[in-house]
Amino acid sequence: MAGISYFVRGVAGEMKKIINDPNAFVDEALDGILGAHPTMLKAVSADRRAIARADAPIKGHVGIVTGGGSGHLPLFLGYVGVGLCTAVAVGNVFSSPSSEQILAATRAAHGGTGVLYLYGNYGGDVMNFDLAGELAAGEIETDTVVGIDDVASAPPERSSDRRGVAGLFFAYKCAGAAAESGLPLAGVAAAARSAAANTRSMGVGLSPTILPAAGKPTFELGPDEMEIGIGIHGERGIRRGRLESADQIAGDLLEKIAADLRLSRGDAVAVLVNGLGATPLEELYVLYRHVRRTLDGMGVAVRRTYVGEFATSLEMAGASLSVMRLDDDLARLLHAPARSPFFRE
Amino acid sequence: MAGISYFVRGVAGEMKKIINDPNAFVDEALDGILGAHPTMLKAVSADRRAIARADAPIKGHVGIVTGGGSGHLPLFLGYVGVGLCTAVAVGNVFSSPSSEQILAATRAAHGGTGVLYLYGNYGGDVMNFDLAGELAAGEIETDTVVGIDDVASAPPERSSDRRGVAGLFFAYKCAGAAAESGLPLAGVAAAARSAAANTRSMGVGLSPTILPAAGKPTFELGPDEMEIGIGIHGERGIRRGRLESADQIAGDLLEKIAADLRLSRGDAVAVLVNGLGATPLEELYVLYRHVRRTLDGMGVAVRRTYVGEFATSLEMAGASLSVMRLDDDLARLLHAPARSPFFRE
Amino acid sequence: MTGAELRILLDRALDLVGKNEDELRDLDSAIGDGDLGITVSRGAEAARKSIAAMPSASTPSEIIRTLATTIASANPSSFTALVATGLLAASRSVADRESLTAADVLTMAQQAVPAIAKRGKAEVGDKTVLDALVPSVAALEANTSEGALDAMIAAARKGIDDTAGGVSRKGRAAWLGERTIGHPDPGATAYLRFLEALERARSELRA
Amino acid sequence: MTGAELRILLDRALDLVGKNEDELRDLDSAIGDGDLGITVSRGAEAARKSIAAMPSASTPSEIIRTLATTIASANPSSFTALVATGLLAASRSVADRESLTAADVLTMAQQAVPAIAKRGKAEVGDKTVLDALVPSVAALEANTSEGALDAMIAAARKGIDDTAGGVSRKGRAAWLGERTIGHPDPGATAYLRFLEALERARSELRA
Ligand SMILES: Nc1ncnc2c1ncn2[C@@H]1O[C@H](COP(=O)(O)OP(=O)(O)O)[C@@H](O)[C@H]1O
Ligand SMILES: Nc1ncnc2c1ncn2[C@@H]1O[C@H](COP(=O)(O)OP(=O)(O)O)[C@@H](O)[C@H]1O
Ligand SMILES: [Mg+2]
Ligand SMILES: [Mg+2]
Ligand SMILES: [Mg+2]
Ligand SMILES: [Mg+2]
Repeated sequence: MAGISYFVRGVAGEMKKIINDPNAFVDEALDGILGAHPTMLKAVSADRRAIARADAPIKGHVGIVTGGGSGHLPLFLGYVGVGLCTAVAVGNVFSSPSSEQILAATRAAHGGTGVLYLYGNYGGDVMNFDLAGELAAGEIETDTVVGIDDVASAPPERSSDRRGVAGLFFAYKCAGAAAESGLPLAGVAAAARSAAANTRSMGVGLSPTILPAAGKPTFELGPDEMEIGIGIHGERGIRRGRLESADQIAGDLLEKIAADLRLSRGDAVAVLVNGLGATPLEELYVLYRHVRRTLDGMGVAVRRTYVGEFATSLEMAGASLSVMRLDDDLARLLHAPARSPFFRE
Repeated sequence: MAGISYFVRGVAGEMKKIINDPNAFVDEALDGILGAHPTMLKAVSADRRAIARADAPIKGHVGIVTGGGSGHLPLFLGYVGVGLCTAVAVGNVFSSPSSEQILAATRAAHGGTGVLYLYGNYGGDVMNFDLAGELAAGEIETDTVVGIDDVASAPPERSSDRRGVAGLFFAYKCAGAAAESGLPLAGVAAAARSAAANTRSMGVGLSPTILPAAGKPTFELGPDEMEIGIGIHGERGIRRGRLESADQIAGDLLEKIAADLRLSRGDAVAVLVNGLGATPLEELYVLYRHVRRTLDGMGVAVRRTYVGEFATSLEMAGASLSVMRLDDDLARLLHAPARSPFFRE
Repeated sequence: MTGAELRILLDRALDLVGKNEDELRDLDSAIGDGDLGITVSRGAEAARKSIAAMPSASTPSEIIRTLATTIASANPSSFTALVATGLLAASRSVADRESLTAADVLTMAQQAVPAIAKRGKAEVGDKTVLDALVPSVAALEANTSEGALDAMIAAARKGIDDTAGGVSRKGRAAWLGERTIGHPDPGATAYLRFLEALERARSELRA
Repeated sequence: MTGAELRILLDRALDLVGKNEDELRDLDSAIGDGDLGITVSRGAEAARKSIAAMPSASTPSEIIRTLATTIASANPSSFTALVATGLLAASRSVADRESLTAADVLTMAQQAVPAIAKRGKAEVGDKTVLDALVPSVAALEANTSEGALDAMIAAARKGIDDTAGGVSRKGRAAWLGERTIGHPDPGATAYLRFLEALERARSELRA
């Protein structure tokens, strides 16, 4: 059975946004967030683009700084909190933050024992984080781990070129728990690295998204097409095909991920089914259902399940699957308490 | 400044769903949910359409049963948990559950001290809950409170005809806390009634939604139009107008709500900005920003803030605002702990 | 009419009424959510099965009760809650009867109507199933003899036609307000089709 | 060239380069996210302000450092990180100079190039700003006399033209793969426009 694509007269090709000045979109959203959660978050730069948990820096604890473009909530800002990241630098929609903003976040996160940079592998972000790290050098020790979970973005032999998508959540959760437990920078970085190394993701896009300031879609898709392996900015995936059924999509994504992770009978995993924006929660659970059945059939134990929006692409329709293979350490770190305005464990 | 409507070539009027057989959509989503959260939820009828928190019934505690059509997650099932509802009856998309399913939920929720029916004011739901209550009569004492928070759905003099929308969340939270504290049925019903009486909501729709089984949009909107006062099934609102800016929309919604609630300087409130499905979280915070500023200016204290998806309409684009006026009791109940797979306080 | 006779009649009438699925879907699509066709066809199908599975000694009251609960569950909706409510009231009113007389049928109808009106908090003129039901029961009151069913059908049809030009005031259709003008009420039509199915089933069985 | 002279030159060149906003937006729209026009125009505008606000005794190194940090912050992106990286390296290489000689300018360029390549992990041929930068600096090495800037411009333009037919291998454009064939690199074009702006500013100031 194929998936279903409906044609709607009267809504032809429109995408409507509830915004004011498109150029003020990010700053107004941040203003709303800071106003809504004053006990949990605070701005730590004059332009309010560097934001830290309210009690940062935590003396003696390693700081974790993340960042990236806007339009992906709860990524990245949503993972600043207790047991998660310490601070974030917020870029414009789908654009890197500046090295200055990252530096401000770094200073706010530094509790005396260094800072881990933990973010997704995108050119602009990498360059600006690297530059910030150089600017901080001497003052603050930094290390860097980038999320490279998107199996569709490069073949295994070039896995370090892969992009970071929703699976970054697992790295945040594990590194955040490690930092909260008081581990030194090397230990926090090792937790992040282990989480990242054991995580794979892949997504499918059903509709594009529009950048508020640019006003044009990030890509175009035929009326009954989907993009398999799409990135969270609408990056091209592995192939474009006819929209398939939920079970086929779930099966395709899991197959790629399981092969890349070399999942085998007896493994334990955490599963994250992530919505890219417009796709209803009900559909995410329909996907999860097939993923779960398939893993059960493979003899892979699902120890933790997350279903919802963890890394979005504005109003894009679609979903992604992330799987992290668990060892005892990762299982313990994943289970640790965490609390931000957007996530609670 | 007006809001922005973008025209996208190549996505003309399509709406794509990640599903299998449209007629199996609800049961497959439930299967996914039950599989994902076995420690928190359990099916309590053979058709698995009646679902209760895993530890139900709670001996000596009043049960709270809710229910309604599917397609609104986290409403209704998402509010079954500790400090929330005890059980739910799940209908087809946008359709009432049956009286049998409600009866099964009622029996599963009954801890010996009766059951409160708490749901939104929709004809089919009211008839089926009433019928279920009659079927349970003699066996289980029931009382009923319906959510009627949507100010756009009827004028103040016919407020009991109003529909229940996202503001139902406040009633769940307060009644759930009351039940968890061991209050008798009359006390739990009083908490629900007080929450409902002090809550008003209003929404704006930017795009329609498509029922998986029907395959046609619930309504049609022009390319730069919005429906002000829309219901969560796409019910017509107060007026249809040009898409406005976020600040204008927020101002309009708040004005109606504040007038109907007779909010005045010195009042304390909880605010909920709810996304209807496709609208990004960033946009919800842009709305919240203006609501918050306006309330601050009115001298109304915002004691609690909720921003996110609490009551959706599949993939509809749009948002709603709900405000509950707080007294000491409601503030305390709202603050109490709660835990479900979809909500944690 | 004995339980056995009632079962045969209902089985045939339910089979016939299910064939109106497309019409009812279209009527409900126009001013509702389009599910009434499925509600009626699935409900009828499920009811035939449940009734067939009942012990052969079941009383008319038991059969009608099974009809009620099965329809209520097959594809739940507003209409099924109303139908179940009416049928349960009807079933209760003849609980002690082994066999139904014409007077019993009238009693059943007279019990069902106010139960349905109360359940729906509706009145005649709200453009609901009541606008076919109420005049048809009035016709039955006036004439419990042979031609009663034809009179009921005529009255129901007239009730539907008379209200089609008005505004729906209850249920999902009420959300559309003025846009319902000119559309006949789907639930009332479903009731009319059931009366027609009964009439045809009766003729067939007699022949 | 003293700090005071450098400020005047940069002020005019930055003013001129900002006028390429539309062209750069279109180029970046074709194979990127379309923000390069704004990045360059806002960056240039902000840099003019910051430099104007500096003490009059500022050294060339300080001025170039301010240029770097201002551009990095005005509208952050990949390109600004690269530009800032190159300018910071250049600034450091002349930290002790009160005034710049032609040899100093060459040193600055020679320091900037590897810093940028390292930052971007890119090579010549990846169809990035390096494909204009590297040949233009080679032209400067070959000729630090009067006509150097013209030679740099010609080399940069040739580098862009020579790579337009290839595939973008770095940054956002690389996501589009084959679809980038035929499109000149936006960042390289921005660099070319800056060289042209410098050349025009210099002629104007001489006249
Ligand atoms: N409150 C009411 N009172 C009486 N009849 C009603 C009421 N609400 C709906 N109906 C009847 O039910 C029919 C619609 O049934 P159905 O399709 O099951 O509704 P829904 O799909 O909205 O639950 C209407 O045409 C009308 O005859
Ligand atoms: N890794 C890289 N190495 C060298 N140059 C790069 C790299 N990535 C991008 N660029 C240059 O930056 C230009 C795009 O700049 P910009 O629009 O700021 O990028 P983005 O919007 O993707 O952050 C490209 O045309 C290219 O010249
Ligand atoms: Mg950019
Ligand atoms: Mg229905
Ligand atoms: Mg219907
Ligand atoms: Mg760009």
